[in-house]
Amino acid sequence: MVDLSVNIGGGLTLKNPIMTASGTYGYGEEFADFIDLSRLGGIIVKGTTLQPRQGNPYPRMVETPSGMLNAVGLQNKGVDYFVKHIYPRICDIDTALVVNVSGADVSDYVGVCERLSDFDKIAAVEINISCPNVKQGGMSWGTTTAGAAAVTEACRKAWNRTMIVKLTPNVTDVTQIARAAQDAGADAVSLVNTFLGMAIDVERRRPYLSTITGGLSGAAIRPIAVRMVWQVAQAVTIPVIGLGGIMNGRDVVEFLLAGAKAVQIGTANFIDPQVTIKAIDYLHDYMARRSLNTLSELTMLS
Amino acid sequence: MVDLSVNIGGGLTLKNPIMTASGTYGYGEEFADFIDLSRLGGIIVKGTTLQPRQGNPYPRMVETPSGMLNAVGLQNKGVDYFVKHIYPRICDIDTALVVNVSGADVSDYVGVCERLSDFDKIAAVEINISCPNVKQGGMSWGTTTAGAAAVTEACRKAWNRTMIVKLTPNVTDVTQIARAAQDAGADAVSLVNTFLGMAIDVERRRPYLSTITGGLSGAAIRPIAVRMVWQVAQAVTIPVIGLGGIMNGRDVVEFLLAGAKAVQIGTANFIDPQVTIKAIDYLHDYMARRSLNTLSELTMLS
Amino acid sequence: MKQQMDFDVKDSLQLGGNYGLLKLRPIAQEMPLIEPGQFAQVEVPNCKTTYLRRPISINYADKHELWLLVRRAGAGTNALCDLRAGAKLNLVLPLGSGFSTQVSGRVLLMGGGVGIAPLLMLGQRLLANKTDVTFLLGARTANEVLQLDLFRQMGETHVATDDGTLGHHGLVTTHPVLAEHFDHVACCGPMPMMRAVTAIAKERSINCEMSLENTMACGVGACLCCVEDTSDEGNVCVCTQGPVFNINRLKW
Amino acid sequence: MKQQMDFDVKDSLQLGGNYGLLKLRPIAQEMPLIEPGQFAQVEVPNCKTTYLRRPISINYADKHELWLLVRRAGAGTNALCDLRAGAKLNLVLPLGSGFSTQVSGRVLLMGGGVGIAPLLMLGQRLLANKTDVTFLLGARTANEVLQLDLFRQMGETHVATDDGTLGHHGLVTTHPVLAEHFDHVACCGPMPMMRAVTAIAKERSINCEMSLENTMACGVGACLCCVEDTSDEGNVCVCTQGPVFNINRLKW
Repeated sequence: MVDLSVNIGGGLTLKNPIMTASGTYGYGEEFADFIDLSRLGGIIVKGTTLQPRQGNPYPRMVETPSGMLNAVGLQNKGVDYFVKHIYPRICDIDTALVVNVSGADVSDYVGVCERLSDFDKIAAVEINISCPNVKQGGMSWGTTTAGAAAVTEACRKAWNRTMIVKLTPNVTDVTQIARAAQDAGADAVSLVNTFLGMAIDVERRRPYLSTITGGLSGAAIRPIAVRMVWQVAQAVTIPVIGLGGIMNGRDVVEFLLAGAKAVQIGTANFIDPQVTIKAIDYLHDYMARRSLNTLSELTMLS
Repeated sequence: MVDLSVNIGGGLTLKNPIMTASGTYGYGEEFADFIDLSRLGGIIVKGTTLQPRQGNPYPRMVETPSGMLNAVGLQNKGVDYFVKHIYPRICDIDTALVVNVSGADVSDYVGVCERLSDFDKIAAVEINISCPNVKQGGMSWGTTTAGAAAVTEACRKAWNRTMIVKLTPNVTDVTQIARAAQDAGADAVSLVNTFLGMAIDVERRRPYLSTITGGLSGAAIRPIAVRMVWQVAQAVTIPVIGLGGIMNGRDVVEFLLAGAKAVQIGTANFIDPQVTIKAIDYLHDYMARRSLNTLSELTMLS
Repeated sequence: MKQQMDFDVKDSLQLGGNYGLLKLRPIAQEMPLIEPGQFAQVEVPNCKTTYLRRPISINYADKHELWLLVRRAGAGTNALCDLRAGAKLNLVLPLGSGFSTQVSGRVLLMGGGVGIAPLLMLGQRLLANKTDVTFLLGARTANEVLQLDLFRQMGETHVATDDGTLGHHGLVTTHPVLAEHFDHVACCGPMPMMRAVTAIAKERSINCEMSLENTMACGVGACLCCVEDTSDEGNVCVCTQGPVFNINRLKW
Repeated sequence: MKQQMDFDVKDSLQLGGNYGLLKLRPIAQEMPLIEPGQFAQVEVPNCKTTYLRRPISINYADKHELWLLVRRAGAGTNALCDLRAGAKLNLVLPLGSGFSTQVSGRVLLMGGGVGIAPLLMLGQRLLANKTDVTFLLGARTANEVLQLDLFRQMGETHVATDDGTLGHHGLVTTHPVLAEHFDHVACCGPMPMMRAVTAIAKERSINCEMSLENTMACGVGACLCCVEDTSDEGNVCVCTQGPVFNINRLKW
């Protein structure tokens, strides 16, 4: 009997550790034709801000070796539109609904959390202090312990359900930022968001992206993400949610062995819209073959 | 008439901007069967320390998506062996001979520089404050401005030819480290060294590397390396030498457009031992097709 | 309904030096209904340097087969063109919203280079809807005027080549037939051509639809990478609200 | 001299379910002289998930062709086994230092699984040097005893299979022929087998060489990734000082 359920903090239990990463899965609906969304451990909807945002100009994406750079810049219709028009459509999907929250200054983050708190079927918020594609806020909060603590502490007062803080890998020591988030009241941390990167079109002698730099995601970054998850899992006591370049079930197991309690699959959904379900099935078989009954038994051997 | 020569600081002019990266090209000799070494802009020999080092236990390498992790750990026979037995064999290759210098504490770095200074055909040293695979020293020097400045300043006193300082990308703001190296007397900075990463064998439930973590190199990291080179090129006045995931001539041009004066090709030599020559030819043709006569004309268009 | 499907490469033809035509047969699943102008996200199974799928316009589809007309534009599309009969190919389809198929008056379908791909299916559908169509096909040179025979079978077909080796000598947008009256134009081609056609259509207030090919990642409206700035809604996904847009939504 | 060479895949055979034999013909360059036990760094042209070359022991080589015997051990080797006649393959070769070919007394060549690959060439060379050889080949099961006919043609050949479907029932290291006297043993196979053989050889002070297959990146002694800890020099590159080592250098 394999039990894949896992508690990711703040009393939230997922039916399995596979979630979808914010900004790569829309609101879940976009993938309803391909998979049974209720099989997912959770869906983290795209970054939501207090006011509507048009995001950055096109072009926003360029393919790189085993990865891609994006510069979407948090395009979304704002939290009011979300709760009025999108939430009603997706709130009954039988999975943990998590809203990724972004903003320029602290009051923006708090405002979104307050607005969301009336809606019971939102299981958790993921506080995004790591978006590399906005001029104000975003990643700038996540690169210092003070910034991470300030946003986390303020959101904690405005949100009493599970609060995940999403960390940026673009730092010297991610464990310090993770500890700051934990000490400021985070129930869990998720990492890694994208790496700040750049690619240049040598024929046109111009950057590919309208914003010059963008966020690198995809299999390319997985070894760095696994290392950071492994470091943070030893540095904090709250659950760690791992992401960064997961392409299949094997990669999910790699992150769980590194110390993650749950994972998020992002870019891989673009390549295989059914990757999440295949990963859940792989994890179940992997556990069963080894007679592992719960995820707490899935640890490194020494 | 395309002139590919370039000055990389301290009065050192390379015949072209293509060098080989330390730790990936041995002492050059290993590739003599494949290419005419005298066509290279420069050869940066493997990390040399004051005392001989056995490096880390096997296994030291694992392949990752579009990249590889290594944990060699500066295995080398020490500077005395180098100057006695290796230098005489390679000192007459008609290319810029650069020795990569590593150590645990400052006196080690200084000692190596002093020992090398008697050997005229060493055109430059590359001070490695960014090796992720040694317990003492290495990267720990390159993650703080104070550490970078301390090593650079001390080596500057012991070495009066061109001194390149090799930077680690595992920092929040690489431009601060670059400025610290510049202010402490570096003639040039080279970046990026490898990213600290990790990979786990899910069948054996153990890390692949004996050291658990290792340095990630290869095409996977190129977008992050290009971004850092672009940032540093705007932050310092000394020449920037770009490296990280260069696989071909197109990638060389990408780094030069990002602001690098020269480049280093590393991991790609494992995949195509003739990649350096092909890249030099590509660069020459690229310039000729566009009627660019000197590298100073090879800039981004606006 | 969108789905992920495996296909056999039944036939692989090299066209005009720079193009490939892949004729695919579904292996297990039934072919979904496909609208003219829709596209597929095509996995590139045989290329080391690509990571994402490639969005390819659907050239032809019926219950039993599906055609992809591919231009060799880079490593990924080269690899697709190099696929041989017997290879397997995974597609996500059908994606996007296509061309209007209920149109009245005199209709011109205008394609440049590989942009003629969706017009084959569109022409067939319009004829089935008893709508007469005129085709105007442009290319750099004669042997790059793709599938000309198939278009001629469907109706009046005009050709323009940049080098004058076939039909009108010059850009397709300078072809004399454009001086005639049309009530509706459907167009797909290189950006300069589409912008020029948009200008002509706006000036003569002709109802006109363009098929865009913005750089895409997901193809299903999730990542928001392929956006086009529209006059009514601002940035919208080309992969879901497009690839076909009425020019009155475009800020060109 | 080491070189980078392009080859045509002349023939591609699937052996024993889990192995492939690629018969290659050089396209332009002349085949270099290859010593038994040397290897090639093989590019994997048709696999999206591999990045580095794969070091593959050379099974056979003459002026006109080169054989690679490949075990399906992962994505890269699977892709190599899946290559079909007509494909192109780029190799860097010859690499490493091989087995001793001037040996005297009674000689045993011992291989396990795909480890028999270099023993084919070694046997041929020893016979050419008028040295009689005995072969002992191990595998999990009968149809994985590779190239058995070719070995039998060269000399006395013993077989052991884990499941007893051919020859001695049990590990190759438990085969009765090992009780006989041998002056020299050349061995290649899985690590447990090589360690067991090393123990036997050391105990009976038989001169013995092992072919290692440490994980490699460059294959030319530049990156120092594939090191083996030796009793005389400490960490040395398996790709240059090996892959063949006399057991008196190994710390097993």
